[in-house]
Order: sequence, then C-alpha cells, then structure tokens
Amino acid sequence: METIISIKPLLAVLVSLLVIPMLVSSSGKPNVRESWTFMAGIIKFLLVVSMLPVILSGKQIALTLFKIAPGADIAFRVDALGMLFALVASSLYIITSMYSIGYMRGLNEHGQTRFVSFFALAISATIGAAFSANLLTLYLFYEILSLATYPLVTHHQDANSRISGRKYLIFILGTSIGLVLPAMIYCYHATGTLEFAGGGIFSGQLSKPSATVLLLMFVFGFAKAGIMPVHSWLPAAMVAPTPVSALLHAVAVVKVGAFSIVRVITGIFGVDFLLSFHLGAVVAAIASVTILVSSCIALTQDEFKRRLAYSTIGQLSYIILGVALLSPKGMTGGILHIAMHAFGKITLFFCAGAIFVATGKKYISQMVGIGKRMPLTMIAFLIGAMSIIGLPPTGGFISKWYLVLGTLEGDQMIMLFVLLSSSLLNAAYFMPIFYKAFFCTKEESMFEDKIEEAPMMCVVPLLITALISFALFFFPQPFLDLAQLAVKGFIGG
Amino acid sequence: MRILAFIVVCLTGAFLLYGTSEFPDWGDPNSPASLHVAAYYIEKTYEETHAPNFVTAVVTDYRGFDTMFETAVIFTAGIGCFLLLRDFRGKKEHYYHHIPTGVILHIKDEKKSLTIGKEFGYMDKEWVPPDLINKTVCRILIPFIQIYALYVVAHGDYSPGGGFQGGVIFGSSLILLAISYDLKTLVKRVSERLLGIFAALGVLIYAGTGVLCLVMGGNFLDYGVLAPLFPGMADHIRALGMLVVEIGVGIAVMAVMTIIYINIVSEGRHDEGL
Amino acid sequence: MSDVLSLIIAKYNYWLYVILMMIGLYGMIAKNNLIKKVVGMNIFQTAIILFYVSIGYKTNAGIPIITTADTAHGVVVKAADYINPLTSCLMLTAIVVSVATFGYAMALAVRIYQRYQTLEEDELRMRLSEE
Amino acid sequence: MENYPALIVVAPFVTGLLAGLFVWIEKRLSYPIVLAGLFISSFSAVQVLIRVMESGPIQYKMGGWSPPIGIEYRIDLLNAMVLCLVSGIAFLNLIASYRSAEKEIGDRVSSYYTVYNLFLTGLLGVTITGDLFNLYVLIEITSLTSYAQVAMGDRDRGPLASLNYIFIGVIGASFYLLGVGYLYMYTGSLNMADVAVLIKGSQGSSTVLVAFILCILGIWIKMALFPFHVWLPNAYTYSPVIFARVVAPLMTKVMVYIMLRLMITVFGYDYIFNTLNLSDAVVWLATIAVLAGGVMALAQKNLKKMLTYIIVSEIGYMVGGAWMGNQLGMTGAILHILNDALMTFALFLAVGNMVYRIDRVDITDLKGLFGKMPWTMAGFVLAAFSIVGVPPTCGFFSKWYLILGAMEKGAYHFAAALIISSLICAVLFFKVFEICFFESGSHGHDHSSHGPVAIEEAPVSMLIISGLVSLSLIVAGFYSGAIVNTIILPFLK
Repeated sequence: METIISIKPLLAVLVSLLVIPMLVSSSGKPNVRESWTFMAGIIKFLLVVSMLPVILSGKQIALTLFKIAPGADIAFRVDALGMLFALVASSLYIITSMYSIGYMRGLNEHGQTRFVSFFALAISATIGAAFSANLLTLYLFYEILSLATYPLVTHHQDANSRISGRKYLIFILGTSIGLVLPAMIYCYHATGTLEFAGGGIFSGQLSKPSATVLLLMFVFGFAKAGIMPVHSWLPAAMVAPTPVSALLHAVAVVKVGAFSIVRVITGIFGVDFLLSFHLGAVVAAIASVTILVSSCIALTQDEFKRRLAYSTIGQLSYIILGVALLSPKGMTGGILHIAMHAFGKITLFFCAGAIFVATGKKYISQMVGIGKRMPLTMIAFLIGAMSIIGLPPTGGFISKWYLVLGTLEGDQMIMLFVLLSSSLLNAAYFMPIFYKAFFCTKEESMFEDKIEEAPMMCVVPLLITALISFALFFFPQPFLDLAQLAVKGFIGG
Repeated sequence: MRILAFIVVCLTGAFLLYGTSEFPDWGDPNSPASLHVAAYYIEKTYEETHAPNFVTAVVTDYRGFDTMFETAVIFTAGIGCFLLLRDFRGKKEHYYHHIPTGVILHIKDEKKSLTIGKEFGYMDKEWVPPDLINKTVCRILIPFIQIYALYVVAHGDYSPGGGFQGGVIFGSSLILLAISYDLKTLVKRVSERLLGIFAALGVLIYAGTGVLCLVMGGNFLDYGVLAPLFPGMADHIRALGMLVVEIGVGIAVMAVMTIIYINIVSEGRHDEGL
Repeated sequence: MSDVLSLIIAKYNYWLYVILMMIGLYGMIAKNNLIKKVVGMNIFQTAIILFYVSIGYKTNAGIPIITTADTAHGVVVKAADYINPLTSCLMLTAIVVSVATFGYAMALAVRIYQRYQTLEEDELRMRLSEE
Repeated sequence: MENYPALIVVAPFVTGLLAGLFVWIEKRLSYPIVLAGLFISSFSAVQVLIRVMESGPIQYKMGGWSPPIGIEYRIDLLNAMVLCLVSGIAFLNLIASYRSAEKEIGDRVSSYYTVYNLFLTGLLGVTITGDLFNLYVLIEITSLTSYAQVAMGDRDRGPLASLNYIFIGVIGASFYLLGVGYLYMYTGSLNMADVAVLIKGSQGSSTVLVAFILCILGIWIKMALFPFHVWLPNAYTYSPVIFARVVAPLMTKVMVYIMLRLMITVFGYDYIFNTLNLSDAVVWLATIAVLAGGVMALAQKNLKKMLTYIIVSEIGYMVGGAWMGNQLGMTGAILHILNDALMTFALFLAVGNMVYRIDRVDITDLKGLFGKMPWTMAGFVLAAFSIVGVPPTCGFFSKWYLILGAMEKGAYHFAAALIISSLICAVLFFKVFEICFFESGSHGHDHSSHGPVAIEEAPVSMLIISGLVSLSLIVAGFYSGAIVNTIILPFLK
C-alpha cells in the first residue's frame, strides 16, 4: 500500500491545541473567543477533508514524530478507519461548538473559557487517537482524552459532579492504567512492536489462554467503550453540560473507546489470528449481553439524558459486536455504525439539551405534550431516534443492515436475534417519548400551546445533524466507502 | 527494643568479623593494603614532592582534593551551627557589677544599658568570681599555645602536624581564653565578623591555590605549575604549595572551632556561657 | 580451639574494632537520651578510624616521616620501613568528618533542648504527639 | 578548555565560599555570586556532556597525579547526564527560590546560600568522582549540609528531624566507609577502575562480599530505600522550601547513581548477577518498597509529606530496575533518574509556590486553589500526571522500560507493583485535585456568583521556572527515545 509522508495529520491534531492560548487570552471577550473556536474547528475539518481523497484512492498518510523505541514511536498514520472516525469527530465538533454557545449562554454557565479550552484539548486528543499509527500513540491520546474530559464532566463543581467525576476517573483511568497498560507492554514484550498491522502483530507467540486474557484486558481496559460491567461511568457522566454529553459521550469519548477496541482487534490481534482461536465469539458474546441488558435498563430510566446514556452503551456494543463477527459485512457494519450512530445520537442529545434550555425539564415524564411547544426539536428527535433504531430512511438503517448481513454471513443466528430484539427495545424506549410529545390530550399536556423553541444557536445545530442523519441514508458513500476500504485492509491482510 | 538492638548489633558485628576472616594477619607488611599505592607513596614521595612527612604529602598533595573538601566539611559544621543557633535578639535582662563596691545591679529594662568601663563591669547570670590563679596562668599560657600552634602548622611537612592539628591547637587557645575569663572577653577580642571571614578565607586559600593552578595552566591543585611564581624554588614547589594550603586549613579550623564553641555555649546569643 | 584462638590473636585488632563498633551502634539504637545517642555515634565512628589505622600498621616499621639524616645521604626509601601513610591520611578526613558531625549534632541538641526542655526521646515523642 | 570537569565542582565550591566571605562584608553580593557559580557549573556540565558524547569518556587528574596515586575524575555518558541534571536543577531552583528563601529564612539567607552551594558541590562531586574515598568525603559534605539545611525550616520540628537524619545518615555513610576499607584491605587501591581490575576473578572472597554488601547497604540507607526510609519524610517535610526543592529531586537520584556506579564500574555485572545471584531478592525488596511508599503516602494529610512518601516509592522503581539484571531494566532505571528528578522538581516547585502563598499545605488547606493559583496548579497537574505515568509525560516512558525489563526477567510482581503504584498515585493526586477544584470556599452551584476568583499567584520568577520545568516533562517524554539511544544505550554497551 502506498504511503505518503505528510504533516497534515499533525496539523489537524495541533490546530485546536494551539488555539487554546488564544482562547485563554480572550477569556473576557466571549465573541472573540468563540470565533477562535470556530476558526480552529473549520481549519481542522478542512484539513481532515483534504486528506479524504488520498485515503479514498487507497493510499495512506503517515508521519513519525518521535522515536521512542523500535516499533513503538509516537507516530501518525491515516487509514480508512481513522479517516472515517476523524471525519465524524471534526465535523461534529463545529456543530457542537455552535450548539454549546447557545447552550452555555442560554444557561449563563460559569467558567466558559475553561470549558471551551478543555473542549478543544479533548477534540485534539480524539483526532490524535483516530490518526494513531500504533498502540502506544493511541494509548497516549486515549489518556489525554480521559484527563481533558474530567474538568468538562465536573464542570458544575458541585457535590453531584464530584461523585460522578470520581466514578468517571476510577473507571476510565483505573482500567486504562490497570489493564491496557500492562497488556500493551506485554504485547510489546512478546512481539517487539506495537504498530497496527493489517494481519495483527502476533505470529505464534501466544497460546489460546493468554491470548484470551490479553484480549479481555483490552476489551475491558478501554472502558470508554462502555462494555458491561465497566459501563457505569457513562450514565454518571451525564451530569456534565449537554454539549459535553453530546460530543464527548455520544461521539468522541465513547467512540474512541470503541475505536480503540476495533483497532486492537484488527491491528494488534488480527482477524485471522482471532478466527483461528475462535476468540471473536467471546467478544461478541460480551457485546451482546451488554446490548440487551443496557437496552432493558434504558427502558426504566426517566431522566432523558440517562436513557440516552444507556442507549449509547448498547449502541457502542453494536460496533464491537460487528467487528467481533470477523466477517467482512459485519465489520463494515460495525465500523459504519461509528458514523451513523454518532449523527443520530448527537441529535438526540442536542434535543435533550434544547429542551432543558427552553423549559428546564430533565425528566421524560415531564415532557408530555412538548411537541406542541417545540415541534422542530421533536421532529429532529424523531429522525435521530429512527436512526438509532435503524429504520429507513435514516443512516442508522444502513449500518444495521450490514450488521444483519454480517450475522447471516457468519451463520450466527443468536447474534441476529440479539440485533433484532435490541432494535425492538430501542423502539420501545424512544417511541413513547415522541408519541407522548405530540399525541396527548389537552388535559395531559404540560405545556401551553405556543411555539417557543430554544435559542437559535441550539436549534440550528440539531436540525443540521438530523438532516445529515436523514441524508446519510441516501448518500452514505464517503463513510461506506471508507468502511469497506478499511475492512478490505483488515481482511485482505 | 533493647533486645532487638542487641541482636542487630551482634549480627552486624558477626558479619564484619566474617569479612575479616580472609585478612592477612595484623601488621603483615605484605598485605595488599601496604603494597600497591601505599608503597608508592613511601618510596616516591620525597623524590616527587620533597616533603619528608609522607602523611602530609598524601593529605595535601596526592589526595589534596579530598582534604579541600574535608576543610569544607569543617567549614560547613561551623556555618551550620551559626545558622542554627545564632540568635541576634538581645538578652532581656542584664547584670552588671559595680567594680569599686562589688554591688551587683540587675537591670530588667532591655533598652537600658550601662557603659562598661572602670566603674561597671559585665556579669553573667550565674556568676562565679573570676579565679585569679586561673586567669593568670592562662594569660601566660595562651601565647605559648598559639606559638606552638603556628609551629605545628608551619612544620606540617617536616614533622607530625599540619593545618588541622595547628588550627585545633590555636582554636583551643581561644577557647581557653573564654573559659578562664568569660565569653564576652573572647567575643570582644575576636569578633564574630572576623571569625566568619577567617573561616571562609581559610578554605578559600585552599581552593584559591587550586584555582591558581588552573589559571597557570595546570590541573586543579597541581602545585607543580606554580613554579614560575616562586623563582628558585622549583624543587620545593610542591612542599611550598602544601604549606600554603596548610595555612589555609589552619585558619579555617581555628575559626570554625571557635565559632562552634561560642554558639553552643551561649546558645547563639554570644553574651554569656561556659 | 587453638586454631580459633590463634586466629583471634593474629587479628585481635579487628575484634577490638568490631566490639567498639558494636558498642557504638548499640548506643545509637537502644539509648533513649539524645546526647547518649550522639556519643554512641562518635564511638561508632571512632571504631572505624581504629579499623583503618590498624590496616596501615606494619610490624617493625616506623612513622612515615623521613628524618633529615635519611635524606641527606640519599638513602633508598624502603616501603617496609614505614607504616602506611595513606590510611592515616584517610582517617584524618574521617576524624574531621566525625568532629564536624559531632559538633553540629551538639548544636542541634542545644536547639532541641531550648524548644522542648528535654532530650529524652520518649518524652520528646510524647510532646510531639501532644501538639 | 580542558578544565571543565574541575570547574563543574570547583565553581560552586569557590563561589559558595566567596559568598560566605561576603556575608561579613557586603551581604547583597552573596546571591549573585552563588548564582554565577552555579551557572558556570551547569555550563561546564553541558560542555562536558557534549564532549563525552562526541569523543567518549573524559579523565581528569586532580593535582596532576595519575590514578591510582591521585584522585581522578572520570566522566562517561551516565555521570555527564546526571551532572547536567544536578547543576541545571540547582541553578533553576536558585532563581525560582529567591523570594521564598528570603521569606522563610530571613536575615540569615545570605549565609544560607553558602550552605546551598556547598551542598551542590557535594552532589556534583559525588557524581563526577572516580575515587572511592573521595566519594565518601563528598557524601559527607552533602550530608552535613543537608543536616544543616533541614534544621533551618520548621523551627520546632526541623532540628529533631535533622538529628534523626544525622543518626541514620552517619550509619549509612559509615557502612560505606567500612566497605571501602574492606575493599582497600583486599586491593590496596581506592580508585574505582583500579579496584575493579584488582577484584576481578575473586568471586569467592568473603572480604569482597562483605565490602560489597556494606557499600550497597550504606548507599541504600542514604538513599532511603524502603526499610531504611524512616528519616526521609520528616527531613524533607520540615526543611525550607528552597532546600526541599533541590534535595527531593536530587539527593535520592544521586544516591541511585552511586549505586549504579558501584554495580557497573566497581563490582561488575558478572559478580552481582551471576556469582551472588542477588537479583531476585532485591527486586522483591524493591517491589515492597514501591508498594509500601504508595500505601504510606495514602495515609498522609500534609501534601509535602505525601510527596516525600512518593519519593520513597520512586526509589523502589529505580532500585528494582537496576537490579533486574537486564538491559531494559537498567535503561529504565537510568531514564527514571532523569525523569524522576525532573518531575519531583516540578512537583516541589509547585508546592513551593503554594507554600509561598498559603503557608500550610495540609491537603485541606488547598481549597479552591485552581481558582487562586491557576498557573501553579497547571504545573502541579502536569507533574502529577508524570508521576502517575500518563503519556506523553516522561514518567510514562521510564515506567514503560521498567515494566518491559520486569517482563523480560519474568518478575511480574514488580511489573504489577509498578502498575498498582501508578493507580495509587492517581488516587492520591486526584484526591488533592478534587479538593483544589471543587471546594472553592464559598459557592455551590450558583451561576451568578461565579465571578472571576481573585488570583493570588506566586511571584513571576517562581512561576516561570515552574512552568518551564513542567513543560520540560513533556519534552523529555517525547525525546525519551532519543535520550535512550544517544546516552543510555551507548553507555550500557
């Protein structure tokens, strides 16, 4: 495969890092600060997009920054999988920035400069993780992301966020230091390299038991992916302001977790290796349990954001499940789900935030009849929810379609059952919200019959993401092509 | 605790004895310790340095670098005591005695003080009448002790002695002064400032000699390169270098001994004490 | 038995140093009074000095200073005639170090006494835990 | 100039003495004189490092006498690196601590600088010398000056801490001296290289064995390896900031260096690892030290004391790595000398800044410090991350080598201890961060009252140095591969 040396991936990572001093120095002037944020976001997005044609033409972009040890440098490599993830994250960053202006100003939050600065740091780390060439670099950005997110999660600085922050750290940092780090060093010790390779880095150094242990260490160690039982930080982290939940806990943070697991499965272990030991089934089983259990829990949640959080946990496991199927279609579906779920879920979070800004309501039981008051928001919600459930005509349908094909391909009927029943559950916890919002009697409605949406800066972004979700059904090409390209790299060897 | 300590101590002792089991017998002239480097020192010292006292030659020339730091150790102890104990706050109460009558005055107001002269004299809180015999004997002895100290310093490279020994003797003469009279007498004659300067200066003479050697183009403390500064003494240049540093050591040790003594006995107030 | 005895006799200097060192170490560990500990420390260091100096000793050898008579006639200096100057030199340093440490430890003791009015370790510990 | 090696040690020595002289003549000159001395020293150290890298080890004969007759300085890559580290940190610290020293020590400060420089002379001399007895003398200078400085901090507790330090320090130094005596008895020489040649092949000798154990034991006591650590926490906690800042990063590290020097140059790998086969026992001891240090740190209420226990734990890292008996472990240990010195320095710089403003640093006193001293806390956070081992800070990379070394040897207990220690450190520091971040004194979650908190930062000189050193942690992290390749590996070859 042809590799091009370019500084672009570094620039894409650095842009939002370099803008932080600007943000801090213009802390007294919110408009100036916000324009810096946008500028960084747009430049970042353009940089990422400018690499897209190269990747689509089947080439790779690479850059080695620092040599640490042979086979484990601080290095970037942009391939199809990373490109897909970076594209999602950088495009949504712009939209979220817009949304967070509306949200933060709407609520008159404190410490906005700190907020945007750490936000920028977090997005840098996300892009860095997407472009990592090896496990060491990935781990580096993974940790930076964990730490940069902490002040965002605990933004309110009250007792509640303190407890959540603690939980967040214990799970995220505890697993990454306690499980991933030793597993990673063991890999390096055994093979002398951490470079992601199409066919994995192992060639007979591992027995089945030790490979299983190692794989489980990675799967649970990347706790950001929210595999049960290391998921419980995610609902707790919902105390954060909604833009944080939206971008980080629907897109960046959790997806970095899932992305890391995908990377490890494909790049460190390799599809053939896992197939030869039948380890894909182990991961798939864990993921299926997570999918079903989390969907059931989501049914019982009344707080809007917590329900979304449990939904996220389930959806993340789709990605893991898809890749763990180890069949081309399944993997394509899993990878594609990174993108499709991101657009759908961020819409839902935006809606939750918009409702909170406009009405101060957090609980679903208080939202009866809200469709009359905020119709645009709720229509966007419908599209987002459909995408998550996997109904046409939304992007979510496409990824689910591939996932189902994947199970059929591998003749794994149990997984098929899991997917389908989970979709039903998804519908069961989303549709009542929509239904109650519009179809209720006058007496039941808790809102006056007057349209009063959230601030413009809140509504526009959620409409955009809803629109994209919708559009992806018809034009999934960039993501679908990238996913297929990535899978070709993993399976073709 | 005591039993534990005893066991630890016995184990250490046994361990150390175990290490000696392979040692050659005591006084064996052929033990490795007495050959190799040591034999070289004995055989070559006079030839190379013209100092008949091998110990001094080793101390101040072959291993002169060690000795410089050794002086620094002493200096550190002095400055450490000074930093730790020195208390610049004055005493709250003063005692004086009226010389003609022998009446003792106790002044509690810390701002008031009497002028010391023919009429009034200092007195310590726990007053012991000055012993005439002690005072007289010491007054006679002290100059001799000091002369002897200078001799010991100056003849370090010819006979047993050297800067440390001489410095200690000189310092003890000053301490004797404090003991036989009182601390104030010593502090009055040898001021704190002077001692401080001397302590630093002594070590500086040593280190300065080394730096001078650097400047003259040799290695640090390589006295050989100082020959151009002392025309006609090229043979003895190393012995001369030794003498210079010995003087430095002597000054430093003398000053530091006195500083430590004054600070400890007066608890840092420099007014009264042993 | 006689072997052991002759071994001890041939190296009794080392036995002495070890015993002295043990006394010092015991004092440092087991004594309660800080001054006694300091004295123990001094004994401990002295033991080491004894050890070194006894290393340098040679039977039938004189002090390492050439007399004027020797130098005048250009007599060849034989190593066996003089005791080892190096160990004495090293011990000069060790003595100085031990004096300096001793002096400073005393100053510290003065300071501690000023503050706590005691030098007994258990009492000091009590006072500290009270604060 | 050929005299750079001498200048490294002589410059701070002579200037220290000059400062001592000027105390009595013109007090204000002391500080600039001392500063100039340290500058010359660090400059020479860098020159020496460059030379050693270019053309191999340098030998410098004191007094012109060649070894083993005279004392020699022998500088190879290892001690050239440590020399740069020591002199650099000392120089920076002197600048950073100017204000705090004036505040804490008061009118004695000008004499204090003399002691400060003598202390550094000792450390530098210890590092550079190639003579066993010269090493002892310089250890004593270092010790005596540290006793003096410890006693100058806390007026109540300082002297007692110092006296206890004296007792243990004297035992340590005396053991070392005895060890040297035994070696001298066996070889008749005091020069390291010469001794190494003379004891080669004397595997069974009880004298060499006892000498070895005495030397190592003495150094361990001085280093405060776990069961011998009792003096360290009190001594470092109650000492003045200017001293704590330099002794905490340097003293233990220099002692570790001596241990390495004795192991590598004097006794030799072969003797230690093949004849005596002590590796396993010592690695276990180090494991216990790592864990014990961490656990004891958890119990502390005072920030300074907590950090001192972390130092105890870090000593275990280096001892364990050095005694692993393989190249990776040794690489890790040497790299950790550098990294640990830097990160401890950064930590204590930050703590010093806090002490400057709030005097007491019990953890509960730190409420709202993120608002009050943001820059100091930024430095503190970076340094803390480095201790925890978060990439890309340098602490991660030395841990990486240490764990790799442990895995190669099969010492999984040590690897596990390192991981657990990281987790403990994470808990420790986040406990502190939580207090600094959440308990900002007055407000709960009250949006309107969040005005900008009054910033009360430390003086700029302190902040700049603190910031620089904290940033250097990241730089050192990125360049750790380069450091390993250009300094450590060539040294170990």
